[in-house]
Amino acid sequence: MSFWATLGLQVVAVLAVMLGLALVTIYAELKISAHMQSRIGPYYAGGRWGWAQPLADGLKFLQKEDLVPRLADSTVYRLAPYVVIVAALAVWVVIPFGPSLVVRDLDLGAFYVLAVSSLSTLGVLMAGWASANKYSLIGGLRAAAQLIAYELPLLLAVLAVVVQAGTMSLSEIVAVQAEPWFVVAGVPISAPFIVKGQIIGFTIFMIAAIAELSRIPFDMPIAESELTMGYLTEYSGIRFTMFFLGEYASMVAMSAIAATLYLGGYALPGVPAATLNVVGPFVLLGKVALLVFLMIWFRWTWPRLREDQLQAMAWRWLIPLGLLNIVLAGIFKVVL
Amino acid sequence: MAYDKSIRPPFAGLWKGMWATLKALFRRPPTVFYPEEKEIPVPRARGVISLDTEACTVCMLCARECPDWCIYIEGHKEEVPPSKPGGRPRTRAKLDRFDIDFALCMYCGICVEVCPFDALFWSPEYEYSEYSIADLLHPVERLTEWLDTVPEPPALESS
Amino acid sequence: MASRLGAVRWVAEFGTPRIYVDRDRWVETLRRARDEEGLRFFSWLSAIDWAKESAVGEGVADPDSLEERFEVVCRLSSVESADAMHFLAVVPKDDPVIDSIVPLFAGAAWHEREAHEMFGIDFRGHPYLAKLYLPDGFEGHPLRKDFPLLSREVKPWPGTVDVEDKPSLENVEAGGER
Amino acid sequence: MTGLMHRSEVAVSVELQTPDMTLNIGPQHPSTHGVLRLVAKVDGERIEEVEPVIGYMHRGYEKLAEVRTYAQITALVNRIDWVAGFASEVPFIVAVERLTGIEAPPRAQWIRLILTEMARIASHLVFMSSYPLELGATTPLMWALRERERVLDLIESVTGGRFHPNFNRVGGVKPAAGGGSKTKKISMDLPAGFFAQTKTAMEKVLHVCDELDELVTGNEFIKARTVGIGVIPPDKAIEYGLSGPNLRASGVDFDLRKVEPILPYDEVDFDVVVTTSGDCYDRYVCRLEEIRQSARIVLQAIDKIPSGPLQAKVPRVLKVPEGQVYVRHENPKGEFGYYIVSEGGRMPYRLKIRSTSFSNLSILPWLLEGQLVPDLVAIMGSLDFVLGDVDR
Repeated sequence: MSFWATLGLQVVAVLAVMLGLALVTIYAELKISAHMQSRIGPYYAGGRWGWAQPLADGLKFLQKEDLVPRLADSTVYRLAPYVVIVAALAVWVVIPFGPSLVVRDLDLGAFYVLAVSSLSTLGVLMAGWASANKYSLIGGLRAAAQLIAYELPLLLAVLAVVVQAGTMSLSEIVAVQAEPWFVVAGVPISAPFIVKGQIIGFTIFMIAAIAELSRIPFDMPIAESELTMGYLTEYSGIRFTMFFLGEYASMVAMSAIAATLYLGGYALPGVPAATLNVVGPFVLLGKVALLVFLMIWFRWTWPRLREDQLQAMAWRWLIPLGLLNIVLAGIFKVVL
Repeated sequence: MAYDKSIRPPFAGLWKGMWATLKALFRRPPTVFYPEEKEIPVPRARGVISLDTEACTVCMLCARECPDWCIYIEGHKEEVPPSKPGGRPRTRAKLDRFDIDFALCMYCGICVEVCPFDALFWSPEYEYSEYSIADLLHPVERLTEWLDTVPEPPALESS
Repeated sequence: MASRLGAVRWVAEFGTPRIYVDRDRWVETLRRARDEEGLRFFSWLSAIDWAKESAVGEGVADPDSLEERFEVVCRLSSVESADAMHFLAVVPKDDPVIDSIVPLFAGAAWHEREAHEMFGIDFRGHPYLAKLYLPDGFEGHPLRKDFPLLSREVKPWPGTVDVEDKPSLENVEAGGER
Repeated sequence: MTGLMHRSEVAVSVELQTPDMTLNIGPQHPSTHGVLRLVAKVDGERIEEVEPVIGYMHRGYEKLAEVRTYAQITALVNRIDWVAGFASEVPFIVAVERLTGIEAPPRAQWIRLILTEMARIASHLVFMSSYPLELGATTPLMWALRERERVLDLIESVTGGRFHPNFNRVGGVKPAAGGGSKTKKISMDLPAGFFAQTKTAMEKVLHVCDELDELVTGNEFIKARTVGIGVIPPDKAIEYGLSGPNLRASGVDFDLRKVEPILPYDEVDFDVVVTTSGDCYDRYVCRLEEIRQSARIVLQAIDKIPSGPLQAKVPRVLKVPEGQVYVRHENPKGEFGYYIVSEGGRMPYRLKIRSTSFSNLSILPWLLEGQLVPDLVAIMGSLDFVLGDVDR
């Protein structure tokens, strides 16, 4: 296969996976939230259980007029959703679904993931600024402040994993976790990093990831009861759909990163390495589903914090903890 | 009081809430699937006003007592031939128009209450929405249709 | 107690004294009621238009007893017991001015603004006597008795029928009530 | 603030001074509960001053009442605070009863008491649902409204209306379905099964209170957002005429049901809920506990309700004599009262409505000064106002 054909195939594959997963996540959120709230949720679209509701919503949004406020900075306003969705998309490039199922195995995978995932906040800031709406502006600035506050703990948490794994390539990080840890009765047992001392790191990563995804309890950039959806206020139609899809795609992507870094990625103790190219994607998706469920569960249980409380939490607690965690990771690397 | 603000284990409240929503996830929702199954309103429910034209004597009490003047009645007097030969011809009020503007109606029920001839009743029927506000002015034909849906009054709590 | 507060006259009706004071002594009386009688809770403030001509409603039983005047009513009550008093001050229609009690009760600010726009009474010393409910540019004072209630003027009385004449007040009364 | 700063910091802050922004919150905004508009001058997210603009829902009840008979006004007044429609009918009817010298028979009074407390539960459950929503928690909304539905169903089964019962009549409660010879026989007494259903509903209401305790009351994030936020000291609360749970949360033990009952509250056993700190959290807790107390009252009342007629003897044409009377009652939101000036005749000469939310909301400019925009939402929500009640 030629280079371009392969590339095209990969792009299509990533797009399909991302959009598919985003739609499934949206459906899961609709259904789970409904049942947590003594509701049924979508029921009619698509016949059984309303499975086609996200599609129907998407189609409905596509028919809507794509409005641009008169005073908006039109170019930036139009560009912003693409930035968000590209950021969510680009993460998938380095996520390994199996030993050889990875689009590009970058040596600096962990670094790349962090860099790209924070790009979406740039899109949010663009949207907030360009909308020419005060609520949007406040929302965009909150998102930017949040990014600065949470990029550091995120980085520190990932750094600890990198220290412990001794590599920045995500494929190799998974491979390290799949290595036998100790042998019980002749059976080699492997363990993901969350077991091998990274529980603090995992917690920090998840908190920071939720903050970066601006989901409850850290959804201040959107905050519908304060800012009437913040940076999304002026968006409609297809551009709103892109934000919406991007949000859920980022959620899945972040979960995939967390699963790869802390939960052993596509590897599962007990699953033979030879079958991982087939079973691996499902193992990874299972772990992603778990994390996504956790995020949905948080969202429909907890209220929103305040921006300054979030900042205080990041700077006072998460960053010192993250630093401590790196030290611990060094110790674990020597001991374990 | 039950609400102390003392220090508890860290984030106990957060986990408690998570447990509560998790329990709710597996509970049966009380949803009624509206167009397919319908809730039966209580017999006293003030859904819509129905009219018994036979009983109405065009006395105008309801129209006058209505707080927002949403009942429009027109009528005329009619000579009724004597019931038996040689009797006196009687005059009777005949109803020409009885419209209720349900866009204005505030469902207070005063018209039903003041009607001295049992011509107005509450029906719990509620599915009479219209696309245009003007269509909510329901004429006498529609008001009489609802007469069949007037339920039996409920039994009373023995006191 | 009423004389202690400087009442012109007072009436006790349904357990609550109504104390009429001179409008020059309005603020002073309320202050003394608050400080000396323990009526610390500001309940409400409004006004009554005792105009003869009434564009709406039934008018009053004895029109000759009325003058061209407003009465500003304020109710203070206690937060320890059921004690309460109504304070009334007469404000003539041609000079509708009375002192503001906002310095005494901060909560009176909105009530005075409401009375200002609804009756056209000026509250001297009010920090911000702007319209509260009505839109900018609204003319007239809706709760004055000479202000017509448009919805009732525009819409014809639906009780007309050729069976009988348009009902007068009397025949509505005769059959109207249970 | 400046006093604590180092000199160099002051210099920086002066240099970086940014122009204030005017933020228009409302009239269409998710957390203004309808059409309230707040013109806030903000410096970043810090509010410097705020001016509430009300009147978008002003329906002019006081003027409308001047051209309506007392029976017609009863249908109007339950629309003032529609969240607790029944509770706003009672003081009006009692005021007319005082003027005419008619007293409602005991059974009618107890029915009024039961339905008033149910209205209180319904109203507080709306607060329980909307307040966490303003703080970002969506699930309590559905849970609280789920149980509120039962209470509304009960009110409907008795009165025929869920929100606007129009069930009180001068001298009692609506005795019969209509005025005709046939409908006169249809008594509007409590329908069969009402007591049993009430028991179940109250159990469910108490259960949802416990659920809300689990989900909301103990939640650290809720506490972080509400404890110490929007503190109203008792003297300020009194000065602004705050009443109801807003006043009691500030530590003022004042409940009209105890002080000046117009319904047989002295025959039931209940506690007045008073909390001390006057912050948003206490206002929340106060209301939650009041739901429990109301459920307690209802459960006692269905055991104690006497039998008898629903309405006292009332003349066919009700002539209200001259007089001025003010009757107030503990509405779910606080002191709710009607000042009726009667000059005789079938209509009041003047009706002044002392609506609770109007006074409760007037403290907002004082309370919001110097707060953050997210706290604005938390504070505004904690005052539990209904715009229909503010604007009348």
